[in-house]
Amino acid sequence: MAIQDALLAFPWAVALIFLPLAGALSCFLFPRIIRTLGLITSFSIVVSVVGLGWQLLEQGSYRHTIGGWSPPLGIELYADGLSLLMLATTALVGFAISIYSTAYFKPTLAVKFWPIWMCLLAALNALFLSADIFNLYVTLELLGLSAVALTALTGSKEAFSGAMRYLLATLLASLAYLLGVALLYHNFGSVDISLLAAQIQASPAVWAALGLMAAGLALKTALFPLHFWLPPAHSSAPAPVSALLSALVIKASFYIFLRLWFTLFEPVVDSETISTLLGLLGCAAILWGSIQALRQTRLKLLIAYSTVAQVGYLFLVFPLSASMGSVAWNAVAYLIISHALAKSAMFLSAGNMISFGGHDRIADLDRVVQRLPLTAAAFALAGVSIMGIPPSGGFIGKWLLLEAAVTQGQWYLVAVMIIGGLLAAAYIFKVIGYTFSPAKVMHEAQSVSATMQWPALLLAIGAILLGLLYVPVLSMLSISDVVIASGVGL
Amino acid sequence: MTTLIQAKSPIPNTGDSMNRRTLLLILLLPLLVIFAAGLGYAVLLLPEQPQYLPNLVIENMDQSGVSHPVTAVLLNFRGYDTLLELVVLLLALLAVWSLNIPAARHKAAPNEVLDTLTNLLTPVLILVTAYLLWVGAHAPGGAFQAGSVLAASAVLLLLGGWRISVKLAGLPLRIILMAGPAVFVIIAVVTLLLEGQLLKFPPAQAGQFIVIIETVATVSIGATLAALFLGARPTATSNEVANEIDGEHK
Amino acid sequence: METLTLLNWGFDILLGLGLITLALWALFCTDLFQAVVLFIAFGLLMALLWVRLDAPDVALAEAAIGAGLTGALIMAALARLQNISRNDHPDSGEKSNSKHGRLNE
Amino acid sequence: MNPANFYALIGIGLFSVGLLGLIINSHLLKKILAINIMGSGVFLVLVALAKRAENLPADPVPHAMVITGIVVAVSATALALSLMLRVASETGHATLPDEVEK
Amino acid sequence: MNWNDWIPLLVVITSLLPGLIIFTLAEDNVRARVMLNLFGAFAKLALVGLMLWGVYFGYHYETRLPLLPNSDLVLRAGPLALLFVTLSTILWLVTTVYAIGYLEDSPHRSRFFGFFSLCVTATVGVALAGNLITFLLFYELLTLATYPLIVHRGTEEARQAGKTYLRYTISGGALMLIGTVWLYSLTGTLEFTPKGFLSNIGEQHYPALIGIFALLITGLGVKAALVPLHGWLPLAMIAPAPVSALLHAVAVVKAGAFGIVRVVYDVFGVEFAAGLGVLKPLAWLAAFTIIYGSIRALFQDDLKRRLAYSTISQVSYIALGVAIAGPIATIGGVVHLVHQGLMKITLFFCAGNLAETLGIHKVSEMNGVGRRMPWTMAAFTIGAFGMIGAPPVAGFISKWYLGLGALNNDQSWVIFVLAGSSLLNAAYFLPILHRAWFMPSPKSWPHEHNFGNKETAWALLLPPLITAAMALAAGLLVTMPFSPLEWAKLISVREFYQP
Repeated sequence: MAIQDALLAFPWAVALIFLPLAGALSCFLFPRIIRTLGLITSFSIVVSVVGLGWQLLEQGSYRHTIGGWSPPLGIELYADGLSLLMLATTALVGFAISIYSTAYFKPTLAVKFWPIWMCLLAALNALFLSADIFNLYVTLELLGLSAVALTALTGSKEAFSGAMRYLLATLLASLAYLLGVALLYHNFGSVDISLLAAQIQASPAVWAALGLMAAGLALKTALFPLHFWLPPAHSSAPAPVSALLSALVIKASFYIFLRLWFTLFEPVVDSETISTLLGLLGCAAILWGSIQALRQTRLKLLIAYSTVAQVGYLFLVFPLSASMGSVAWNAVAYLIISHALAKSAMFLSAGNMISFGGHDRIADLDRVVQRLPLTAAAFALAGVSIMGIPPSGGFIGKWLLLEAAVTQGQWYLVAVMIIGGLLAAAYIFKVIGYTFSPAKVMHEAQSVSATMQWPALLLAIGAILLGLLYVPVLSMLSISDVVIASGVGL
Repeated sequence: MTTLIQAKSPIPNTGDSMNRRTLLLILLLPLLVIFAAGLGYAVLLLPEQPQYLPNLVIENMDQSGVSHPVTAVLLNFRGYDTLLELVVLLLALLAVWSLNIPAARHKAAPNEVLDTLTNLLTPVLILVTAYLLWVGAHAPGGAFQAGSVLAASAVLLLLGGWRISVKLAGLPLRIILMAGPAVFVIIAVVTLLLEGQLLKFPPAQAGQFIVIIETVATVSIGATLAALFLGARPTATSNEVANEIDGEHK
Repeated sequence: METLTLLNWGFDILLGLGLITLALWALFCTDLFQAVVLFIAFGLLMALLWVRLDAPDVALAEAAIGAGLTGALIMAALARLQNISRNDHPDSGEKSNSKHGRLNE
Repeated sequence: MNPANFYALIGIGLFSVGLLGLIINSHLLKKILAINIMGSGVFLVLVALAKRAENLPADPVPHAMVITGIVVAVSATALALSLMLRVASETGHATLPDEVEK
Repeated sequence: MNWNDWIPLLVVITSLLPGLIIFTLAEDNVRARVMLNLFGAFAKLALVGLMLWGVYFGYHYETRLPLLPNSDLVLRAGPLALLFVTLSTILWLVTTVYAIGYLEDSPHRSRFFGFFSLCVTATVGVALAGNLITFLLFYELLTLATYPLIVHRGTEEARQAGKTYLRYTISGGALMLIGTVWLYSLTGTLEFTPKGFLSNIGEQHYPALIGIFALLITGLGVKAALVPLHGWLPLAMIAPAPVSALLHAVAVVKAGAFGIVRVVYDVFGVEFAAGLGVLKPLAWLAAFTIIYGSIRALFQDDLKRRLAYSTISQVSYIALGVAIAGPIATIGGVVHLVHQGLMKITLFFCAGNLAETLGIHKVSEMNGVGRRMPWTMAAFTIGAFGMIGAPPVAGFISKWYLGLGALNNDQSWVIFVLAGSSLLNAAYFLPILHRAWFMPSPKSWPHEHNFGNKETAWALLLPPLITAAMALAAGLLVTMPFSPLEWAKLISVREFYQP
């Protein structure tokens, strides 16, 4: 029992931030054993998330006042169901990507990849655990810079200009966000989310802050029409990087969006119009992204545009949260996780196909997928979740969204979701279709190691199994100490 | 915002760009004016400045271990931000190095002015660094300012053609660069173990803790900024660069 | 007293408008080198402004990092940029076209 | 209308000017300068408003934030500049692919 | 939760697990594959037999797992479910044997049998589904599992067929999804219940309910190949014979028809549906499909295409029986689920044999084939007569009950439909039989394999004989307990029209 208490008392949240930091520094210091260090770190992160989860289930949401200075003077770490969910996703996907990367990167690239990747992990965890809007800004910058650096690793000119575009976009977004922070701070004299939430009421400054922060975060999340930077960056990055960009990085900024919207600005934004606007943008994203994905001839671009479309689904939560908060809420949480798993699986399998066939022209993929059954299976299963076909996490998310939409009689949302699903099916099967056509003999084929094939497959299977794990996931999500008007637990 | 997309949407622009710029300008200016006006309005209507937090800072100064409020906020009250910030700096260096910028090839021509300037300035700058670092505890100054001055002197040396010796380019340099964040992290963990809370300095020793952090950080910051200025990663041997580069274009 | 405040205001307005003009000038002049120089001047003026706003720490940081190091970085980058464009690949045009091709697929 | 508010407005002005420059200019160096100017604008808003209350010492917290911000800005700038150099050396011109300026 | 409650799940797993394992098997590992398949099939058969017995004596088998908030994944073995499960289990066993013979040393067999098992898993799941969401789940799984089978040959033609199939079925699935969600938002439950669960819904929702009915029936009609949603079926003929056999007799088409039965009886409740006035249109649609399919079949020279159109027509008997809305007609429709399965699979087996043994694909090539392959053609003949509805083959029973039911509900126009379709069936089957038995056989067959002294391989010959015998038995031994008819009566009494 003593051990158990000790474990329950252990500050897992802190570990989640400082393990990757230590990992990054040690990777930088000892390049010889860099892979081992990286793997150990990302595994230890998984362990700590389990610890944190247990802690939260036992004791409810968790706070850690840094330096013993409670807000507004100091910074506070805060973990509840939502952050736990994000952290868990990060840990799992991150671990899979780490395993994949051990095989993917040549030594000369590994030396560069691992320290930055560890920084990115630290940034993500710190972001999901932060309850302080200025601290969030710092984590956002850390996240953005490391993401850009990883994007450029490919060394192709597409990668460089993609990364450059990404960098400019993300810096602009951060500055907009920071300006919002400045306004909020000078209005209420605090940067702690819960303190701000306690005293916020509508005022020009608050509206301006809301606008700036929303715009900045939407730009980072690549919400249509602010998605222009995403396809070049995500498609030109190395496969594992594309995976983590699409699966985790854009989710981070969306997570902040969600937090601010439903805790900080809750009393301000319950007006119909803005949420409807976000909903419409989401719809546009779904349609535009899917159609673009359908038009692509390169696999990675197809997947990148599919991300643009999937981001659209996330933003449907805002018009739907009006009366059915909880349902829409669970829906968006579910979509975040299942998309993270599925999309990373897709990018990883795309990476396998490229490193096997040396290209990602969809039309010539048949030769490739025939030789990589595991990879093909991974792609197909991930596709099932992206299409939202049962049983899969994507289906449950979509089902919940549909339920909310139908109950509120928002039929245009229903229509868009269904059409988006059909389009998704179209562009997924555009790829899958080649799996069955008889493969001709394959030149310049390079074998793909199991360490690169299994992570993809396991992630995809995870996305499918998620469709049967509704109860545990939601019991996780419901951990919270604030319950706000729309019945959303936070 | 939409105009931003037009400026960036991946459609190759065929028309001459001057034309496009003027068009954009016309499209953009009114929007921007409205934007700025709205923000200005919001700023002007801000309520009285809340004094709660500043007073809180003043009250807790004696606990903070330093007598200069900004330093107190930077390294004690909001030390966590500063820790992450140091990581950002290091990360930037990692990122720049990962890009394989070809080393600047201007072999410094013997230039008396620059050399004498360097010889005169370097010691002075290092003195200034030390002063800034020391003064930071109770007056304006501190690790970042000191670090950047240190970096400035290093930059002067670099301009003078000085390069870090091959022996030091490897592990020693890396240690110097990572020392700042590393010490910060270590102290964070130590305080976590001692006080049960991250970066919670016992008021008695807070001063020492901060001094340690600032001193190490200064060196690291100086080194990092200088390295950023140099751009290319100083590597032990040249062929290492070579195979790194062909590693890039795999 | 009156005159003092007036003087202050004059100074403030001068400083503020000076910043704006420098910014505009730096961003919309055609010559890159000129732009960089103007930007550094802008940084120094910012440092001055920080002093005016009782933020000596920020002033120091700005002078040392904001103006000084950023300036140096940009200068160095500009120099290298001109190196690149001086011994530019002849086929750069073709390259860029091919890139368009790929980016827009 | 006290100096603090006035400078805050200047800050917003700088932010807008920077935004304009970021969008209009296609040369990456200009874009980077623009980002930096926007940053200065934001910092100015932060610090200026910290001195809103007459005859009271300025609020130190925003100062600390701005110092953090400045360091972050220089890091980002360094990265941006090196990326620009790589783009230039790969493509022959320091602009983004869709806004080539010969 | 005693272990009875796990049997339905076990029934699903007995084909799911072998399927998943088979994927991992090496291509040439024939023995293990066959063992797995047969083991799974027999295990399933045993379990189903057990449940038949239990349900007959009023036991209750239900597996319930959490899936969504307040709608679980429910597998329930009611009489109706069991009818379909039994059919698919038996026919799966037979088809597996047939497929093993049919696909000897052709490529990608692991993949084929893997998806084959998944396909049956989905079918059994559809049959056992205890609520609409579970039904939807397996219905979509069925779509995904059959696609690889249809495109198995990998030719461009197959790819196109697969594409069309997906266009139809995925859109259908989407419509069903909307309908289901809509229904859920109205009622808060999706549990299949005898006589439906909508009777207590307020008047103001009736328009919505009609819309839902339309959505669901359209979604199901795609797989049930109701005109005009039948476009994919003839193309899907490209698939290997065992696949088309399974597709037509058990899996896809039947899943659709079965779904229609479910929706009408267990979601809306037949009286309620009749009250809504949605059954009449369904009946007309079914009738039209029956006639249309038969007419199109007349003009097909390709044997499998002719059979395909015949399927389109025959399956609509089920919808028709349901739509007539009366105990007797229901018996007719439900029992036809089994009878059509038995007869149609026989016909497809035979068509497959002709193609494999003699390379015959067209009706016009079948002259005198009866003398070359007497057993196969005997089976074919039985099937054909069944389709026509000639006693004593099973088909007669279904049509008889449909007619009676129609008369009982004074919808005499149905009689004409039945008569007309019977004539048409005769018109497109009898010529085949005539060619096969009475025309002189040509010098050489298009593409003949030699199987020594027997007319073809045992694995190919036995299945059609067995199924033909079953079809005959189902017609002759109608009064035996556990005969399809008796069971259908049991269903009609227990589930839909209990006094």
